[in-house]
Amino acid sequence: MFNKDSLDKYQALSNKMYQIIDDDGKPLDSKWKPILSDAEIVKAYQDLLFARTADYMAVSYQRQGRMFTYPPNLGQEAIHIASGMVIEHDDWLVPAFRELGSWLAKGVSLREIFLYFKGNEDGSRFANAKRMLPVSVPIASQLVHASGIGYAMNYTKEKAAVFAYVGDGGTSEGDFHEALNFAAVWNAPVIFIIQNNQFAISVPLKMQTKSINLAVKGLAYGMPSVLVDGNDFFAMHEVLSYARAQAVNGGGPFLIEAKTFRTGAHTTSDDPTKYRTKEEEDAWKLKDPLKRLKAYIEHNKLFDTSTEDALIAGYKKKIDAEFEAAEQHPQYPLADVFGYMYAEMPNELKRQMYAYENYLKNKGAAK
Amino acid sequence: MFNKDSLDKYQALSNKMYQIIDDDGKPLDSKWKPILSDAEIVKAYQDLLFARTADYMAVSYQRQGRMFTYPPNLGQEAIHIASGMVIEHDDWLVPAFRELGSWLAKGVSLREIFLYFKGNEDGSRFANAKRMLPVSVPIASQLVHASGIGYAMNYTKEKAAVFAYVGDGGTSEGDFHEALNFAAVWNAPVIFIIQNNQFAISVPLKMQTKSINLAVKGLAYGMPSVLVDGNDFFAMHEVLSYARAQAVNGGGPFLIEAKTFRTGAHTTSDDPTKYRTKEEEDAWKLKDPLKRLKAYIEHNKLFDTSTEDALIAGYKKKIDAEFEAAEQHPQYPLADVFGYMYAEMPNELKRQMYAYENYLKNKGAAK
Amino acid sequence: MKVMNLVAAINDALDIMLSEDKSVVVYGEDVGVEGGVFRVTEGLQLKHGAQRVFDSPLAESAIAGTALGMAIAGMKPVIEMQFDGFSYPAFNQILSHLSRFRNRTRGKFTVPAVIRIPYGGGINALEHHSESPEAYFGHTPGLKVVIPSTPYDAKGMLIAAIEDPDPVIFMEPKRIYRAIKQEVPEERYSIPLGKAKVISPGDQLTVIAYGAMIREAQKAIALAKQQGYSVELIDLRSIWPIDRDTIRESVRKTGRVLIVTEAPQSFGPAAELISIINEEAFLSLEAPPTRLTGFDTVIPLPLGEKYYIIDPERIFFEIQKLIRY
Amino acid sequence: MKVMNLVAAINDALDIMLSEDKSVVVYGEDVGVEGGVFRVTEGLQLKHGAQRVFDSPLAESAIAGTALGMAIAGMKPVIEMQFDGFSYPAFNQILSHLSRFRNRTRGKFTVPAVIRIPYGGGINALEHHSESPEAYFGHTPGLKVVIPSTPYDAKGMLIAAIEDPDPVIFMEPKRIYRAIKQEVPEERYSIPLGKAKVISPGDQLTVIAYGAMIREAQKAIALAKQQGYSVELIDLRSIWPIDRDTIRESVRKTGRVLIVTEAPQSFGPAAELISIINEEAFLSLEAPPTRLTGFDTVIPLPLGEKYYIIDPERIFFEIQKLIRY
Ligand SMILES: Cc1ncc(C[n+]2csc(CCOP(=O)(O)OP(=O)(O)O)c2C)c(N)n1
Ligand SMILES: Cc1ncc(C[n+]2csc(CCOP(=O)(O)OP(=O)(O)O)c2C)c(N)n1
Ligand SMILES: [Mg+2]
Ligand SMILES: [Mg+2]
Repeated sequence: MFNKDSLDKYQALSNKMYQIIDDDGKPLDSKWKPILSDAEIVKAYQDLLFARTADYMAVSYQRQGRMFTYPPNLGQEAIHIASGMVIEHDDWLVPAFRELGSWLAKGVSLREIFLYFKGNEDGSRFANAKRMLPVSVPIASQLVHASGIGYAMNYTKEKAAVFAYVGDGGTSEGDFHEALNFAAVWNAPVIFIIQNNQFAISVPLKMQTKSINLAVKGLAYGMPSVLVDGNDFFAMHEVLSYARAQAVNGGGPFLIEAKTFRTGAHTTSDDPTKYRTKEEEDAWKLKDPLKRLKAYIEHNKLFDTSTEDALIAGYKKKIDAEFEAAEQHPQYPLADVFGYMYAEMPNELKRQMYAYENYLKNKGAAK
Repeated sequence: MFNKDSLDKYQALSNKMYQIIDDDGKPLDSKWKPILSDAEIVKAYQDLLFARTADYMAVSYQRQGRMFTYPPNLGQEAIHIASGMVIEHDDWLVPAFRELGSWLAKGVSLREIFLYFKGNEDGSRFANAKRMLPVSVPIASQLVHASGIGYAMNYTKEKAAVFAYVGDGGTSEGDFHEALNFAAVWNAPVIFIIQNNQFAISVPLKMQTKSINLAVKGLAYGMPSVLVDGNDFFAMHEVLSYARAQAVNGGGPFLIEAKTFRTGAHTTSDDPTKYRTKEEEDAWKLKDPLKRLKAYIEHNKLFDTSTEDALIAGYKKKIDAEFEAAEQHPQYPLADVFGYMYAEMPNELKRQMYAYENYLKNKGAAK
Repeated sequence: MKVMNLVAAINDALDIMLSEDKSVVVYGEDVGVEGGVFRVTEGLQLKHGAQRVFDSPLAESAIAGTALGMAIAGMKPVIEMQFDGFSYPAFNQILSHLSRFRNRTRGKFTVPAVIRIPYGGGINALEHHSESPEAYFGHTPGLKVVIPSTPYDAKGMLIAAIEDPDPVIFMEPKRIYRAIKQEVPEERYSIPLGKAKVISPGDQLTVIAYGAMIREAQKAIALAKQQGYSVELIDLRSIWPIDRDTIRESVRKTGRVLIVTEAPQSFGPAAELISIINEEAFLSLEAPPTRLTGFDTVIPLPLGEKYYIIDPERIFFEIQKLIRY
Repeated sequence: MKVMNLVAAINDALDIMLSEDKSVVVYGEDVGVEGGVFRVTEGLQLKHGAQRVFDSPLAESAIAGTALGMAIAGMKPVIEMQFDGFSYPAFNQILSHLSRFRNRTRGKFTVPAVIRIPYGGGINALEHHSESPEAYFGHTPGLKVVIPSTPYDAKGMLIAAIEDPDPVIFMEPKRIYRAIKQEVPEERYSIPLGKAKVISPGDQLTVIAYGAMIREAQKAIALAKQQGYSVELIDLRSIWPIDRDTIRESVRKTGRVLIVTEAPQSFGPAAELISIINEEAFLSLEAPPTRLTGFDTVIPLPLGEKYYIIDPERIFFEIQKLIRY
């Protein structure tokens, strides 16, 4: 189990990666015992399976032209499911845009997610997801928000943590630096999770930074940081659990580099064959997080995976239903363009809206 | 002498500070031999004395109301003189705003510096200073320029280095992060010099960052970095020499944290007693760079410092003459407001300038 | 009542809101121990504690971005950009997030933050310390942008800005920070944002200005009065939204208007006002709505500033030209 | 001659300048191996090498700031901001440095850099991918800001921008990247920056637009023609400086003008044009110069964009109203 000593053992400069199970789902350390119950592990597996199914279907909806650009999660789901299990109801989730499993765990509905990627802001209402921020499109800009929320949690003496996501490319932005520095100076309970999926669209990590890994960047802020196998559900779960526990107990911020691979395209409008090799992709397939967790579950007979197809069939129905609901969402009214800019609509906006309504009324007539 | 092994011995995480002489000018290591000739050391001392004298006088000109806001260099001059000796004619100097001695070494005239702080852009022409950039007011923003220049030096295969300055406070800005990352990824020959003078105006270092020192920030970019006694001329000179040599030989960027103290006020409009104690100031007085170099020179009888007053008297005449020249500078013509915005003045600017000239011609008449 | 200058009035407003509402915090560069480079926050840390009034690291993007984080978590941050020119590193956070979070989340998250920015020229400062960036903010949907020109307005408008449920850019004409003294009520009061104010009535011409230009315009109008001209002066006070009613009423009456702003001319604040006047009072115009603004140049260093900064004589010159048009 | 769309024409201009001048380099996010998310730089790295056409780390402030460094060191960087909304992190470098280095150093250091920015809405994109920030740049002294609307102009104006000794913001209407094909000379030619172009003459009303709005305006003018109206269309092409001569001449002739821009209304590009028209043609105006612009709101996500984006029918509606005024 990951503990204080592990921090030294895995200190970032050593470039050692924290890992529990190998590519075949076998614990590297035979004496290792999971901190999760069998039931919880099975749940994690099923959540991962669900998230992956939903992700697959999102891509196909997009292909059918029923949704706009969508960023696939394939290959990175262990990170999302692990953080989803660790994050508490009162904790904050500050997403980037590629953490589907974490959003679902926080209470976001697939209907909302689909609605958002169909191009409607209503998809960011997150009616049942407490303290879940909207997708952040400007890379790394969300991290400073996390630091500010962290300050607020300290200020109000709440025992709540902030989980903030960013990608490997995002570590190059100035806001990454400023956010981690502020969080450290403020001793804010923020867990920064770098999903190092090796690419920023087409740009490989080696063109993004010359540091030996991304976890070392925490040293610049005096922040504990660790490199973790992001495709290893157990490793991620242990480190996230440790990070949260110390954060809410006054330990301050924590940086996690989750090493993973974006198996799919950057978005549905991207073609990875332009910038990476089949070999690279195949090598990473062996580390697929679902495959590894599934193997662990089979070795330990926690769950009869042969029943899986029925399970997936059920998921698909559920997901389709959510998508249907998104497609049934009411038409986008003009009022929604103007209605949410301010608490109370200023006269200037009313004037502009009325002028447009007036045009709609008279355009036919005009001729 | 600082060499490759020193890099390991003084690796930033060890928090060891590279230092040659103690507070009384005695080498810590009796076997240490300067890489500079006696004459060069005396010259360095006199340059430091000159820079300090000029700095004192700048402050007094400002007090007399003959100059606007000015940022004193007192206490940080060893850094400037050392870099001034290491920087070559074809190297680039990218200043912040508190490196008077380095500017002078690069060929900037005091007349120009005074003119600039009297409020005239002509003071940034730097007629005889090759590859010397103007003062950069937006903190840390100059560092990305240095990285770009570094790329250009690699691109044109020039063996020239870029010396870029920033303060301790400046390390918190996003541009610090982006600049060092770009320089490292591009293997650009840039020597980043952090003048850690303990304060950013009134904000002490401990409120600026939680990192054990500022040199460790280099680890985030895989950049060699070292913590140096910035009040020790010899230490600064050795590290800067090493850094430049490796930079122009394909070694890439280098980060130096020069630990020093701003003995004077932040600027002539600042009152340090509001935010720091007499004890702190007194403690640092013992480490004054001039005092330490002077002691070394006296121990080694390199120069009869009793003749110093005459020397200073001469400096003062020279400095006053430069200031006079600045005061004799031609009036600021209207054309200078418009004339340097573009290579060729666009009609829109001509229109605005003519309109104003027309006003000047007719304002009396109008009544 | 107590005689205050702008600095004192702003300090008083912050003190009142800090005392009244525990969710209010004040931070930025040097605002704590130092009390701000202009002493606007002097004494506030001592009185309200370092958890509520504090120095941040030197990074404007994070100052603005963390304010958003605090705000959506229920706090009311009042942050300071030390100078106008140093608000630019925070642009992405202000434009992309503070101004948009309410709309993006359909009202789930709101950003009751205030960004204080000392702005404008005329203080013999270094470059980047004399900027007038209000048009950048005025062009950014989701913000309110206000500028007081008197201590009385400064106190009431800042309290209103802190009360406002949405982000407010509160720009302070640093040039007149200590130049204007006025009787200001000691109790708490607020002045609704978005309303211009007719400072002095007139019927031959309307001058619209704000911030430090008000004082210059008043001097010019005094000169005009000597010539027997009757000039109306409007203090815009709100850059976005703009109070069309007050402008319409005035220009329909006078038919002539001069707009005075420090900011560069092209795509500047005066252009928006001229457009509004065309929309609201075209048929009443007896002369082209005219703008007297900064040049499309960098504002010069102190020795060249005299050309750039608009003085009463220049305003008077334009008033004459317009009335004689 | 060769038939090209905007993407091909811009690619061709870059290719020509890279071939002609070794000091030219092209970099930004994904412009190298990938050839840009819009494929504008496709094939250039292969042809000119990774030292001259390359991917940078993901940081816009540094992309802009390093371009300044390269430029003052004698190079001619052509950088790309991947999308309009991602130029905001680079604002401080663009506003505080690229636009000012020549003036600050009295001409010692100059910044012959070009910043390419695909901009505008109508592509069903995520937030921050559909912005029209031209007014921010137009309000910034020291920049030139240009926007082509045809492949022919795109090639000639980009070559001129790269030749220009000062920083040029080159905005590309991404919505029509592939929508418009045109015969374009294969050889090198350049089109002087700062000049508007009369696309179609008319004498009852002037429409001023640029970028993707040109095509919409042309459709509207076709409708107007069916009603027997004679409308002149001006492609502004240069946001700063603005070609006052072409505008003056047209509006003095027509007396009526409609300005069509995508950007938010307040403090937007149309306001500057209306002010210029008041300055240049006040006495010829037969109707208030009118603006048809984006709203003062965030541009909506795809399902709401239809309200925000201006279509030919709406332009035609305003044309009718103005001519009947
Ligand atoms: C400030 C900013 N610049 C550029 C972009 C365009 N963009 C979208 S995703 C992306 C790459 C992000 O890479 P990374 O941070 O590694 O996250 P990943 O996509 O790999 O999950 C880029 C450049 C953006 N969204 N924001
Ligand atoms: C971007 C920016 N923000 C704020 C300021 C105002 N300011 C000028 S100097 C300074 C402190 C700089 O501290 P440091 O980097 O340590 O340099 P030092 O003054 O100590 O030499 C500040 C905040 C500025 N010039 N630029
Ligand atoms: Mg990535
Ligand atoms: Mg300092």
